[in-house]
Amino acid sequence: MSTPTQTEAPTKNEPRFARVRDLWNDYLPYWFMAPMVIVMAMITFFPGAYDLYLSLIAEPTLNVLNAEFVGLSNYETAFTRGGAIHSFVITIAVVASALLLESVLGFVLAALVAGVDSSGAKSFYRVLFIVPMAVAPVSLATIGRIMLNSEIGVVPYLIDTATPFAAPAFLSDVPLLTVILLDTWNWTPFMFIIFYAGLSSVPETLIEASRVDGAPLWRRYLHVIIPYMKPVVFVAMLIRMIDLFRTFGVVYGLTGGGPGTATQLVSINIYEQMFINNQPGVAAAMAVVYLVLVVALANVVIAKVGFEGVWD
Amino acid sequence: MASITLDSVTKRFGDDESIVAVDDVSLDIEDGEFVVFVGPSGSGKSTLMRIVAGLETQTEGDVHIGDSLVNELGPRARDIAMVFQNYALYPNMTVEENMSFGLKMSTSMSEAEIEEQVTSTAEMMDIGELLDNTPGELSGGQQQRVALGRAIVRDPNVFLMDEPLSNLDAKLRTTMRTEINRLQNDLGVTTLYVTHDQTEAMTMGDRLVVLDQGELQQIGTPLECFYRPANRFVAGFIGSPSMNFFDATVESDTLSCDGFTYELSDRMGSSVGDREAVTLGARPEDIDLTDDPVEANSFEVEVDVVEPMGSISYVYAKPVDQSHDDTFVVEIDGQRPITEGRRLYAHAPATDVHLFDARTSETIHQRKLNEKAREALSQRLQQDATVGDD
Amino acid sequence: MASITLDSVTKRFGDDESIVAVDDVSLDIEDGEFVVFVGPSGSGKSTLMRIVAGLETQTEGDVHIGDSLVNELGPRARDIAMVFQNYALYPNMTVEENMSFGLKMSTSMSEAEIEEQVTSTAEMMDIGELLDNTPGELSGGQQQRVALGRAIVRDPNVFLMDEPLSNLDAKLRTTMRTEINRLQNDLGVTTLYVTHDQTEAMTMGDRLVVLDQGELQQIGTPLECFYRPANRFVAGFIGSPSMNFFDATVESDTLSCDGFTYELSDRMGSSVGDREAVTLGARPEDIDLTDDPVEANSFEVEVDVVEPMGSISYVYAKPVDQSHDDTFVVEIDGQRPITEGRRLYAHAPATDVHLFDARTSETIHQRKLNEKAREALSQRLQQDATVGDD
Amino acid sequence: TRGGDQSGGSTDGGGDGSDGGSGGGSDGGSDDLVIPLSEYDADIDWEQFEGTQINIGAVQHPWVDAIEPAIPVFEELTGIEVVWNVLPEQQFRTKRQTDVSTGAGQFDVFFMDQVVNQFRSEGWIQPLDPYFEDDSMYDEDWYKPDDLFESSRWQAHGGGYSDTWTGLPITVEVQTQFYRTDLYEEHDLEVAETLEEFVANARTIHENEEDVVGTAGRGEKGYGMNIYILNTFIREHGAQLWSDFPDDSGLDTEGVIEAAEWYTGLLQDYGPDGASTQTWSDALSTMQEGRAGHIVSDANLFWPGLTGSDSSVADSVGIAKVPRPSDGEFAPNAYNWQISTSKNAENSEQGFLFMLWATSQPTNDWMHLENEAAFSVRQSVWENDEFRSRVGDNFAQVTLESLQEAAPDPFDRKYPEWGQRYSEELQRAIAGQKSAEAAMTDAAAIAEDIYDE
Amino acid sequence: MATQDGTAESATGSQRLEKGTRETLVRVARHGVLLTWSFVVLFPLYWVVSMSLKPPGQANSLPPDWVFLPTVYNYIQLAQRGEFVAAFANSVIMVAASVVLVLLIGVPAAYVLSRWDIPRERDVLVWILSSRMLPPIAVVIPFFVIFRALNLFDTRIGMVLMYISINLSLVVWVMKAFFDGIPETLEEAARVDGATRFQSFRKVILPAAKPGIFSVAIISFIFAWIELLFGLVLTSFEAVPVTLYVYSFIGSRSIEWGMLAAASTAMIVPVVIFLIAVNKYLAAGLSFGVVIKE
Ligand SMILES: Nc1ncnc2c1ncn2[C@@H]1O[C@H](COP(=O)(O)OP(=O)(O)OP(=O)(O)O)[C@@H](O)[C@H]1O
Ligand SMILES: Nc1ncnc2c1ncn2[C@@H]1O[C@H](COP(=O)(O)OP(=O)(O)OP(=O)(O)O)[C@@H](O)[C@H]1O
Ligand SMILES: [Mg+2]
Ligand SMILES: [Mg+2]
Repeated sequence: MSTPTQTEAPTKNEPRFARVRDLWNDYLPYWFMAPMVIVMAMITFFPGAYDLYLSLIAEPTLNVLNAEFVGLSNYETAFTRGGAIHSFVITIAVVASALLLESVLGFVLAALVAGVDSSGAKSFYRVLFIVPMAVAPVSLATIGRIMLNSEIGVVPYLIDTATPFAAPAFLSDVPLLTVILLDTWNWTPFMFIIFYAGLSSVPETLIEASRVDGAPLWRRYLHVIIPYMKPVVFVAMLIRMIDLFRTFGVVYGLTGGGPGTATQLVSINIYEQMFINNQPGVAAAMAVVYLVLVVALANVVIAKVGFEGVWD
Repeated sequence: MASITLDSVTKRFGDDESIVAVDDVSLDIEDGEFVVFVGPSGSGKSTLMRIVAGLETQTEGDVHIGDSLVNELGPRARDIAMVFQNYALYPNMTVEENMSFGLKMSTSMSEAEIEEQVTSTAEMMDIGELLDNTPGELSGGQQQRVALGRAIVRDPNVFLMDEPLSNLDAKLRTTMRTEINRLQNDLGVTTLYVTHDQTEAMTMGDRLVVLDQGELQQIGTPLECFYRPANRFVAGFIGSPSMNFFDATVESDTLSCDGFTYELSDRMGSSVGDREAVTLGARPEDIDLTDDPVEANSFEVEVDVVEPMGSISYVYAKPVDQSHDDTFVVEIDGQRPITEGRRLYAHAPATDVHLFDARTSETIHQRKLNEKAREALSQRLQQDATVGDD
Repeated sequence: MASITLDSVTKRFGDDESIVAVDDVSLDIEDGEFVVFVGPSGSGKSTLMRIVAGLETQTEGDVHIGDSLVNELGPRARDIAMVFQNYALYPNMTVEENMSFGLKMSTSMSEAEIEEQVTSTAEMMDIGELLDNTPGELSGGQQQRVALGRAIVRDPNVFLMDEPLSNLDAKLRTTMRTEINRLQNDLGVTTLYVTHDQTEAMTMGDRLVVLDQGELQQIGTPLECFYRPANRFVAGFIGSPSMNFFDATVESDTLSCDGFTYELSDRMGSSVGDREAVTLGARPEDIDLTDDPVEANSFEVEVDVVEPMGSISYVYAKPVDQSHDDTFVVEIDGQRPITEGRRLYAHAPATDVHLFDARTSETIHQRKLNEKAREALSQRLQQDATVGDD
Repeated sequence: TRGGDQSGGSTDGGGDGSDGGSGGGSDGGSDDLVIPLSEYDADIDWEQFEGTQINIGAVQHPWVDAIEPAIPVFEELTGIEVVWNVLPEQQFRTKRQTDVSTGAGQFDVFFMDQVVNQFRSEGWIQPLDPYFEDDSMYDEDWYKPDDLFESSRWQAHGGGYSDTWTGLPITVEVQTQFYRTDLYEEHDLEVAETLEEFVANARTIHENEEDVVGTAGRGEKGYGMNIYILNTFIREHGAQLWSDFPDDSGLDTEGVIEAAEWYTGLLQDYGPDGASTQTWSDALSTMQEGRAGHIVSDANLFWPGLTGSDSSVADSVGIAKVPRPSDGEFAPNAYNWQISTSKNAENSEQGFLFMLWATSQPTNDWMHLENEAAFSVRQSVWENDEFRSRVGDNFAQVTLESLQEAAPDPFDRKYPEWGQRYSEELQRAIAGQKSAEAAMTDAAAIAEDIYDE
Repeated sequence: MATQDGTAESATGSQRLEKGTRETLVRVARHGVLLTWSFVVLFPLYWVVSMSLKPPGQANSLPPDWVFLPTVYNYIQLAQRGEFVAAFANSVIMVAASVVLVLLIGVPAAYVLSRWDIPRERDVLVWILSSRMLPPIAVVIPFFVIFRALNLFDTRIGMVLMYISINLSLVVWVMKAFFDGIPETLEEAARVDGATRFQSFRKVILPAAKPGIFSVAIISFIFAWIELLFGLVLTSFEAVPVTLYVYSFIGSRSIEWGMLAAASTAMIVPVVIFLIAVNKYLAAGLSFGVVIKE
């Protein structure tokens, strides 16, 4: 588009507030960006800077002059006693597997729903499949716990009675898997709805071309439809990845990070450092490392996948 | 390679099947034939082609490709290649991948064989050096060639092409037209081709299939459709500018048109029979404009607009006695100076006009052809002229 | 209504401004004139039009509309209406809202006035009964009419139309072409029109602007560009099928082409001067095919392909002595029977050929016109023929 | 986060299902107060802060429900308006910590638990002794501090880590044993007094009853979770945490290891699948649903839940003292909630008056006699016949005897941190990921490492 | 898209099947999978709802009481808790306001990011996304500090701001992608028609982007609606969101299962209502590709 300084001044019917209106329109991108930038600045710089500051001092104080800077010792604590490495590994494992599972499941469901011919059934599935996202984390964790309870939970009961399998003790035997599955239940809807909409943007002729080319169904998706939807897949997965990284409430409510530290995600570790151990510096140090890591990861993903494969 | 037979194919759309896109069309296409579908927008050309491709399932009727009934088969099983109007290149694949995709999907050829075939086809299509580009980096003409190449490399039973050249500029279109013609001749693959373009319709096909509102109007060689139109619709649709039509009432031996009368020749008279109203049709190139009346059927006209086209000009004129404002078109030599507003005499020789039944629109009288043209035409006639040849 | 002046307008794209889309174009368009931009794909037609619209800002040069320099003004301030190639109808508005949007935005007319104007324009465009539909519910032709109606209803200073008819079928295109012509005549609004279509280019514009690779090739009436092309590019671009070109070396009074020689007439000889290499150009309709050699410049050819078009046929032939396979095109009467493979003699009269400098591609010799054509042409000539008229 | 709308002197009592206002207490009161103001006739200037307001940060706890109807009494008495912030424990902790660590001081009075010394050493908690010494605020004769359980007073002094009052205790709970009387009858079992007997009982039920496990108990980690149960058995095995503070955590001593082995073994053998992740609510629900024969040891405050309408075995639950090792001492674990005030609180004095009022004998009596409370920190209540007949003699007697023998855990300033890690280790042991011995040895190392800075 | 895999392909084996049979098979398989997932989705939801309708003591009984006499006791209780109803209303107001505002702030910015050449666009995009990267736990205390300093603590405005901060990055990213798919000629046409830049955005582009807007609206609504931590730390009386109230049924020595389930169910209701209301826009919503058929 042309430069934002090209004026809009009309030659006829000059209204009274023309000057104001011209200012508004001539600098429209600035006006449009400004509120977003202000809000963003507020919600990114301050907490980021605060955490960085906190991670470098011994005792939390808002008075910078009084602060006792201790270098990287909080970071050291985080990575030794704090078990940060373990948490990062666990987190990455959960993020990777849940992301994969939710993406695949979301996509398959979206593709299947898109192919439903009755519009009533389509609407039904569409609404239903989004609802799990709307269950409050506290309800999900608390009621989830009781439903998964080995002794009195309905899920193990159903598995034991209605299937040939024996239910595992979800929270103690397979805690990571349980966390991943619950997150999948909870957040596949997010992927579903975005993929669903994305699917409807694939030009019909492209699909027809691949049918004429003799591609079987799965190859059509793999080679034609998914590549075409790359931007959708990309944005959805990126956002979901970032959200997964900071997953907290449901997991904390479900397992508290246990048994032991089996499900101690970084966010849970940060919480415990902060609110149980009363080590805000260590918590902040972990948060800073975490932020750097995720920003770097996102940057790489956006640069490598986004700008080199999706948006050009 | 295969013949194609459509047997009473009907396709209806809509929840209540109220939109009839294709209406009881039967068609025999021989092995290796090049058939062009023409007709106005919405006449069902694309739908018919998509039914052949298996992308759409006919509501009624049968489709045979080669010896087999393919009603139940998906496109994958029909061994066809299709060129889409908007190319439908896979945007995320390189040209090479675009071209090899079909081979990978539908044959068990080895990588090396595929590569060889793609490369040689690409050379043939003159896109050899574009193999590593993606479609987005190509110009329209190049994309078009890739789309064609993608179809050709498959070496299928049937080519289907839906307005493959419509997005190209005139120059490129001429080049590609010749190229496709040459290719089809070389490969001998049965080809269905949809076009809006008169030149393509006239020059490319062995036969034309003229459709209107889903109904078959005429099947025949291009010249047949041009010189022996089955009805007023075909007469008007084939040829550019269109044939001029004049509604007339029959008064013994004379046609009384708005603005002039036209004396029927004996041959015409017998064609008219006892009809009371007919339509007189004369192509722009068959009407002469003279400074003085030359014949009984001359009538005075006023020139409305002159469109010079270079070697020819189109003159829009209307009979001075006409009660309304419609003009008819005459094609004249491009270097002949005629100014707007001038009065001249128009004359359409009795040998060159067509007559149509005013009610059914059927052709009741065809123009005469000179000996040599008849010879040439009959060489190309694959079925008998439908009506009233002399 | 307003005149438009472009003064050394250049537009470069790309981060490093490496893509020159428009290269130093100067142009004076008079008030009420209908100017058609033609040129191959990527030649900068759209870019130039968008610069006039204010949708793109030129890198260098000035644009005046009427008396005012509009470099700094946005499209809103320029009081123009534009028809986009892809219609760009507002998908969420009805036809009526689409048409009234511009009036609401740019005038202070009352609701009632707007409605009246929209209704009457819609009637004129024959879309009166579609006013409550949304664009998605319309066929291509109807959408096109709405797009045109949306421009017309505005009654702007300038119309800009970027290939407005390219998506229509041949019949509809003819109708709409006439309609636009009539409208522009009636309204007298300065109009810039981009097209790929030869017929549109020849018949619609008062003047043609021929562009190639961002550079202005020629400005002139359609006939001027046809009969007096400024260079080989224009000669080849205007006219369909293209002019045939034969590369030739000059040997005293003879042109030595591949496959035949051509004796220079005196007039041609003086045009050639002391050049060593020239290009001979002859339009398909200016070449005769005869059974026997008729003149010194006749040469034997073999017919390769015949494309019958109805009233005319195109014959692709090549000199029998030629060392390569390229053919040239000859236009013959549609009823003349010529079969493929036949040998004939071709002959391009010395009066009808063009000569181009082989190096610069400039026209060095224009064809002769007969008296009447010259008269007609000179009426329409608005500037002196550029080179070598007799 | 109960809003402040209970305040304002209305008499409808707030809370759910409370019929406060009944009973003789209201006879002499002015306009329908549940407790007559005359009960508060002490040498204290109740009205010195009239017109102010205090904000109480509280945990979702029966104490809140029990005292709410009486709040108008306090408001009438002092002219101080009371607003509440009631949250579940974990959420409350987050909020409390945010409040004190940023110096916001929103809460004038807040619930205090195992973090008392952590908070104290951060300087977030305000010692109450200056108020006790202020004559206008405190009247020892009227308050009768000696009526408070010894252990409660001790805990209010930071579990022995503080010379000053860190807050006033409001509730006390003690570990008791719950068992199914119907199953005991059916299998002809005696209530266990020793750990060995308990295991035998659990085994009998576990092996003979389909769908019923021998015992339910907490396995989930958390400094107030599984180790809260284990600590009883540790003490009963004669071990002591922090035998040498801060150098020897005592977690790897024989007694601790034996206790841990016994508890993990019990849960593994006769507990539910996945016992390592059971929380108190799982244990409670399992018992309520009749799917467990016992709870070996958990808060006596489960009693209402186990015998109330949510329980399908309400009529067949018995309560008894927690078992002890055959060669060990009976030494149950008591746990107090106290209320404290922070350094940054704006209305600490008003807060103190509130604490005093809330824990005073008249208020406490009313809560326990006229309302439905059963967690009195005042011994006199447990001996009160009216109270005993309301809550059941057995429950009261078991609780009283337990409380008299009870010792709370001393929560040192890094208790949350090492306690959390210690509980993680215990959880691992319960889950069978490592032996109890290894777990406790590791826990000891971690705990000592945490102090070794 | 709708028909893309509607017609079965010719696995050689199935070629011989009757067409009708094959279509039925495909349909059965499709609905089989969808119904299976529906069950997976529905069962926990059903369980929560049934829990809320069961009489006390039956909530967790096993084997489950599949048949029971439903009682609305819990809902009546819930409705009688003035605080719950007030917080519910409060949440609806705050979340709705935040959704409106986040769209007002985010959609225009996304438009600019899509249409103008922004210097260092990639960094800007990463920066925007970074607001989503820190766990709320790590930012809530700094926010608490600012909120107290700015007197935003325990105000609805403050909570609305927080909700905006949760969703802004999502809105910007998704809407940018969406605008990318809307042909630029549309607003060029509008500008040539005499619309100002703003008018062309407002009257032409926004309506065309409606599906995307509704889709991000519903997602934003959900994200804000289920938010807990900020509500917990940054409010105490005036601006308490309903999520906190769902917690209030978890006591320290008992959980009111029926009430918890009833409150959880009540919380799903507005989302479902919203979903049904915008359902028709979700069909094409978030479509990153071509929205307009040309
Ligand atoms: N999927 C569909 N649903 C409903 N109607 C359809 C569908 N496809 C085509 N039609 C209708 O069927 C008729 C024939 O359409 P078809 O596309 O075959 O025409 P066409 O001859 O190819 O036209 P064009 O020259 O414009 O491409 C039209 O009226 C069209 O509106
Ligand atoms: N926004 C742009 N950025 C970079 N290059 C551009 C841009 N717009 C146009 N160009 C380039 O400028 C040249 C002229 O483009 P333009 O669209 O004006 O051609 P055109 O004559 O209208 O072609 P067509 O007939 O295909 O519409 C082309 O090479 C094109 O690639
Ligand atoms: Mg079509
Ligand atoms: Mg263009």
